[in-house]
Amino acid sequence: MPSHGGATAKVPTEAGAPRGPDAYRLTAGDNEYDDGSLLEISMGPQHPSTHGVFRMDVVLDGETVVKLKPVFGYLHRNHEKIAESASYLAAMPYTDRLDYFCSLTNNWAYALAVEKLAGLQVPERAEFLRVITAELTRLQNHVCLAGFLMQDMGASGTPLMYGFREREKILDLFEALTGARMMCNYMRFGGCRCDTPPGWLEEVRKVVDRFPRFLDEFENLLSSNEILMARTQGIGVLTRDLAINAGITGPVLRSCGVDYDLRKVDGYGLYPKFQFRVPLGDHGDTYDRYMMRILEMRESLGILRQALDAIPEGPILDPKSKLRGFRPKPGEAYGRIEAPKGELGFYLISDGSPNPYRYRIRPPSLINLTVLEDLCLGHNVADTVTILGSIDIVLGEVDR
Amino acid sequence: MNPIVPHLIVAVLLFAIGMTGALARRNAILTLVGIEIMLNAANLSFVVFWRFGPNPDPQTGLMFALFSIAVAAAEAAVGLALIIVLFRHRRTTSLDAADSMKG
Amino acid sequence: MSPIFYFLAMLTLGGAVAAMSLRNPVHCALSLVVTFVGLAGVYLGLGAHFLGLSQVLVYVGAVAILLVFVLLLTRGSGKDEFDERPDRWWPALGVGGGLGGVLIAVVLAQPGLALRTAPPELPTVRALGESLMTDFVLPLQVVGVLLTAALIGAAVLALSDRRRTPQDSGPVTSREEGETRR
Amino acid sequence: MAATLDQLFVQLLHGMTAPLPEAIRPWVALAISLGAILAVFGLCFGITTVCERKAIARMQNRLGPNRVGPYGFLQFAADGIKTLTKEDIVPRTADQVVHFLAPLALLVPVVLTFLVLPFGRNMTAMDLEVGLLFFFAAGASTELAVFMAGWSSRNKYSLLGAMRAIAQMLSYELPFILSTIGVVMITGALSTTKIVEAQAAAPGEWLARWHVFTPWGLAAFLLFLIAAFAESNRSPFDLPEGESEIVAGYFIEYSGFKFALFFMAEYLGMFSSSGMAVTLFLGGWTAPFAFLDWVPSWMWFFGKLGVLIALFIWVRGTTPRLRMDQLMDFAWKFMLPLALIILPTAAIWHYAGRGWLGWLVTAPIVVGAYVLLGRSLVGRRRIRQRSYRYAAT
Amino acid sequence: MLGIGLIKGLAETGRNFVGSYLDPDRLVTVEYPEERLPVKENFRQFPFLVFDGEKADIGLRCVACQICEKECPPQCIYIEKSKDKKPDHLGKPQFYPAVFDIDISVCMSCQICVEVCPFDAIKMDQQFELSTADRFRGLLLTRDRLAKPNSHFQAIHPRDAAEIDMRRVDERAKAEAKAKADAEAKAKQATAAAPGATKAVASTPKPAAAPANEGAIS
Amino acid sequence: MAATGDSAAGHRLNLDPNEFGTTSESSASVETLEQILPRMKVAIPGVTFEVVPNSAPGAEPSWLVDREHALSAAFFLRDDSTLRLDYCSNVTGVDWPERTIKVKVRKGEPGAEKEVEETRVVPGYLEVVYHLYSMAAKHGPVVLRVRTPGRGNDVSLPSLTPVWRSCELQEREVYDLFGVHFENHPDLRRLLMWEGFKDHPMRKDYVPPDDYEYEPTPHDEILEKAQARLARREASS
Repeated sequence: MPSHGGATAKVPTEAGAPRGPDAYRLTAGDNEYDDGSLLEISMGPQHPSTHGVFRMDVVLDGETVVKLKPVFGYLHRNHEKIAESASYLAAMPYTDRLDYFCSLTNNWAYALAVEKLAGLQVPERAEFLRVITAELTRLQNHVCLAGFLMQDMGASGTPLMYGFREREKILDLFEALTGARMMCNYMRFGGCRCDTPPGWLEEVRKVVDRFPRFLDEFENLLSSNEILMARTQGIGVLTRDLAINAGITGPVLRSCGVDYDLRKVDGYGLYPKFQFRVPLGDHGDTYDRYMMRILEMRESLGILRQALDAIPEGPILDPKSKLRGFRPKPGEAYGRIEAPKGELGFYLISDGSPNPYRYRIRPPSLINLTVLEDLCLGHNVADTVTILGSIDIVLGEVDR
Repeated sequence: MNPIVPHLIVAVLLFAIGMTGALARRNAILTLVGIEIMLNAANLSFVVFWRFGPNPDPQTGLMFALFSIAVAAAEAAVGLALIIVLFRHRRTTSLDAADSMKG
Repeated sequence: MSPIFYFLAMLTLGGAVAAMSLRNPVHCALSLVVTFVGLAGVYLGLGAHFLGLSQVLVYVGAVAILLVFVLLLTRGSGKDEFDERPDRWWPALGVGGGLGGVLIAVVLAQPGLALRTAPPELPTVRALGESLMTDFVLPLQVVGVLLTAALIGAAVLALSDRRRTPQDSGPVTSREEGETRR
Repeated sequence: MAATLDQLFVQLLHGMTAPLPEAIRPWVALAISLGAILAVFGLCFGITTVCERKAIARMQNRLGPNRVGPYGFLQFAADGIKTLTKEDIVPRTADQVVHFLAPLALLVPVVLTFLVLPFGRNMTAMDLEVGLLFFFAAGASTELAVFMAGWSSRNKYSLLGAMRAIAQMLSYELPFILSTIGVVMITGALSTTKIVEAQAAAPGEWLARWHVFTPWGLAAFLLFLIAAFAESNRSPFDLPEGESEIVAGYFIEYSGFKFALFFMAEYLGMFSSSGMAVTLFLGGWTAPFAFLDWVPSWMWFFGKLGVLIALFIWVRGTTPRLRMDQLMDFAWKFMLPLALIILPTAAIWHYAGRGWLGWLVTAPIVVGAYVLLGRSLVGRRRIRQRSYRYAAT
Repeated sequence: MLGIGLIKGLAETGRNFVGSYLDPDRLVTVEYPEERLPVKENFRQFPFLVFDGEKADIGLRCVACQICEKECPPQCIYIEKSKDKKPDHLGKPQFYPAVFDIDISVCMSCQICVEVCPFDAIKMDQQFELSTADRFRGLLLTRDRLAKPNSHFQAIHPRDAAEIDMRRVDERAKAEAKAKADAEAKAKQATAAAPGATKAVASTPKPAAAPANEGAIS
Repeated sequence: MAATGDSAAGHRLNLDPNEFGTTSESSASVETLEQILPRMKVAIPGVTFEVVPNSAPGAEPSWLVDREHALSAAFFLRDDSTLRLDYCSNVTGVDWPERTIKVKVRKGEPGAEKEVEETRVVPGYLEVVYHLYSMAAKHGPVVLRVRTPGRGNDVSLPSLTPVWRSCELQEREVYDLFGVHFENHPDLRRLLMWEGFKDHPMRKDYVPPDDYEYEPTPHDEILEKAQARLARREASS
């Protein structure tokens, strides 16, 4: 019975072992599926749970996933090519559109890469502002992620709305600081675009002070919910070795117990100055991935409090940086930060012209999707939805 | 007219239809359907005789039909399980395919 | 006889004919449901309320569902059997028709079929239950045993030989042990 | 006055049918009752959709519909007009006849279930001796309609939804029926009217004898309610629809008025099973306390119904959805054994004199069975709260 | 025990249900057309062109240098530089944009044109209700639709405007002082050379008073 | 930002601690290329290594490996006990079209050399850059470069997916956008563009089609181009 072996046999046992070409065969024209016992469905690009225009070609045996192929590119706009034909500065607003939930961290990663390329220094106040905005971004991303995950589990939108309620307050802060709620376009090479409006830091403190209450509510509602635990525990288990080998980063990586947080490892920005802990999971399943986000939010709040206490006055832009006629010397640089979704890197090659010669984004969402099939095989079709939700992708970044 | 007659004719016709189908159809599931129809025809005659028959016992006919329904349910369950097993071995539910003893 | 009876009879017989002659097995199963419902109506008309409703509950609610479920499970089971053996229909029709004809002749040839003129006193559910527990206790037990045996038998038969073992994930041991929350 | 109000609708029906000849009078009465049921519960359906949207919106800290009519309460009318005037799209490959019949086959049995519900004193449309059986028989037919809808659409998602729906409804049918057997045993009747009457306060008693006030009754009530959630495909058992997994399940290919019929059938199913829960466990139209007897009986019924509907809405606003295998596990490994344990418990309650002794004996059995079954259900999958560690730095 | 987490969740949603009636922190919804949030000062929507003085066709600060056109990431700005020079509202002859179009169906509100403009001529507007039935012409803002007075800028971005006005006044004062010094030097030369050149000296300081006033208003 | 010296031989693997001020534990694994290279030569006979300098202030030089030995070099880098570069963060394609550079060359008779400026043609090639880090030892990056012999349509490189699964999608992307075929890649299909798309858009000589934007914007050269193309097509048909 050839069709029955699929469910368990295809789960790769050895982490990182290259899988044979058979594992990549799609079903069309396969005799194996001719008897009709397997069901091939295309989840996406208009499926409600694919977080945008993602598509998975899934082969089901009953409701068990036998094969799953992600299909990308529905949102592809060749961002890299656009950036290579525009000036360094002109690429900055485009980075907002990568992971449109976290425009500020995208800004930061790009600014960091350019600063490495051109040797710019960032004034201390700007670094503080970067940390504050990045951690706020992390908060609102994780809040929404948890909400979306529950939405994928069919929770009628309640956790999602709670997440959006809190996100709204953070977006108000972004709007007051940067002028836009989502497409912030705030950071510049060697600093930030503008200083805080009067009273902004107090507003941030208010939001930060109220946030723990919300997190407690969220955990009351969800973390101990039996249905949530049953739906997520032991589902989509990612092993440590596979995670490292497949280049998984961010909370997904840490949920399988790998201590690798770029804020600690690279210590970029001012993160070495702050006290915070890196939560680690032991199981690498969907529940751990969810809990990593909840715990990281609590740590982010700690960082925010420290930053708000310590932020100095001062300039916010490197005097060496210039907006017009910015031409870094030839060379290359790879800058990376710990974005909410994982390691976001920018690789730039300059040939001395005003446009980057090569502009490359290392999108965490795309690379975290490498293991999607490994996580889903043998699980129920409903679980693929939660697994995808727990990986946390944004299609703007996956397809670029 | 004696009201028992039309009821019995319905039962007879039902039985004949079920029998024809059970003999003609090759799909094991549909053969089972034919058998169910025949059982129902029998049930109907039980009820008819209970209702119009001279038997003083008020409930025997009903009881018979009731037990018959229960047995029919059991029969359907086992029969369908057998069909599933057959399908699993032969990838078909056609009775013509089940012509050898060893699965 | 009331027109309702004739209507129900037509429904029943029509459903049965459709169930035995339609090409699509799912259509057959659905027509069978019509037969069951029609019969239930006939039972109700005869005053056997409990039996009629049991008929709906068991046949429509369980047997028909089971049928379509098995149809779905064995879907794609190949070609329509009509294409294979159209010739089987004639002998089958002959047997069925012959039997039906003989039986109808027998029924019609009995003018003196005994008839209870007064309708029997309709049994209450309580009376039914009591007689089940007294006069018919042995058959009840036997049916119970039969049903249990059938249930177990069906489960054993249908139980698949492949069983998905949930991947068990032991805790990943890690060298760096930090503090524990909660 | 109170008695008039109580029997208002009964008298009304009587007055309408009195001039008719004897032979057709019950049939006309039945038709009028059916019309009244359709009208009342159709309106209830509309109001419930609005209330549900508003309530869930408030749970989610939103405002909910607020544009049509005062506080948005005419939203259902706007929705109705919209669905009525929308184009009815039938897939070209669909099985046209079955596709057309499915919504009707779903709605008719659901409406029939209302016939045996006692809405008030003397207010049962069809006072059958086997009313409960009628309810379950009619309810069981809806599964087939769901299958018809899913299968005839020729859509893989809808087929998955239909398979899920059948498996789910078939599995929950058992605890659904078994949980009521205790009531039947205690009251000794299948007639809904008699069941309600058995729960009224006896003369001299201040508290009614609702079955929910007994240990086995409470457990059976909860089981019945959970099974009712599953039977009416409501969250957290809305897997057949599962919009995040299989898009909309069995009615994915329905649009316009047919879609509205599915929607309506779901809500009517919810009403009828809640109504049955009220009848069986919450004393139907009886007042909880003897001194409240002056309130018209139908008000009690609809009040209790409203409370249960609110519970349905509340749960929907809170819980995520189960997965298919968990749903099955829950039905077969938790609810079915518990329902089977409750049956003898009810018998013990009866023979222990229905008093403090009954409480003493039966309550531990019910609670113990609940805890043990729950633990085995959760423990086998190793579902538990976890603790987390932090990287040492 | 099974069910505790669910009951906790039910309690939480129940609390939110009640809280949404009592706690304004929970019910954050704003019913938009009737109810509006105060627009934040930094809020930006689409760019507009600032002009000084009263008349848009005279006072436009833009000199059609086309830097913004080059830097604009989605290339939504289209400028045609004038062939001739026209006096701006100070009377100084300048190039001006013969055509200045912004296609706001393309514009992504990134503010880069504002940042790169050396003349403070283009700023971000806060008007966001720009929907139109005409997809192409309606969303193409021409120079006349883009031009808005400095007072509008002062109204929507008071802090920036004050800073910029101050700077411009300073620059102008410096320029004036320089011009004056030049003129005086010239006048000295002229008086030395020929009388009757006082006309030119008298005409320059007059318009300079207007923007200074505007700055004072804000 | 402290530049870590111009000599490539002194290139340290880990990031300069002064630069970021943390990661004390990783200082144990500081190793220079000079120390690694002999080991590598032993492990992989015949490998050629070239250090490509980087003149940016960050000064992370990269190692150019010949394509024949790239796979074994990658395995070595991953499995070596000191390096343990178990994490491939980023895979990039870079297109270097043929270009002419001016070099100063000493020419002429020995003893009477003259400095002559000469133009030289550098043949074009495609390059794939891997950024490697170590999660175990928390150091990095090591930048690995592999070059194709030319810029044709069928240039190929060995796939490093067997070494790091993280290359799987990124190599597909490089294949899609640059047209580098990766040998032994388990699933080499286009990633972002659709099947049947002919060109490789990230190459420097890629000409975008003139019909990708059809909406008539008022100053649209593209519209004019598209209309002209349409007119041509109509005229020809």
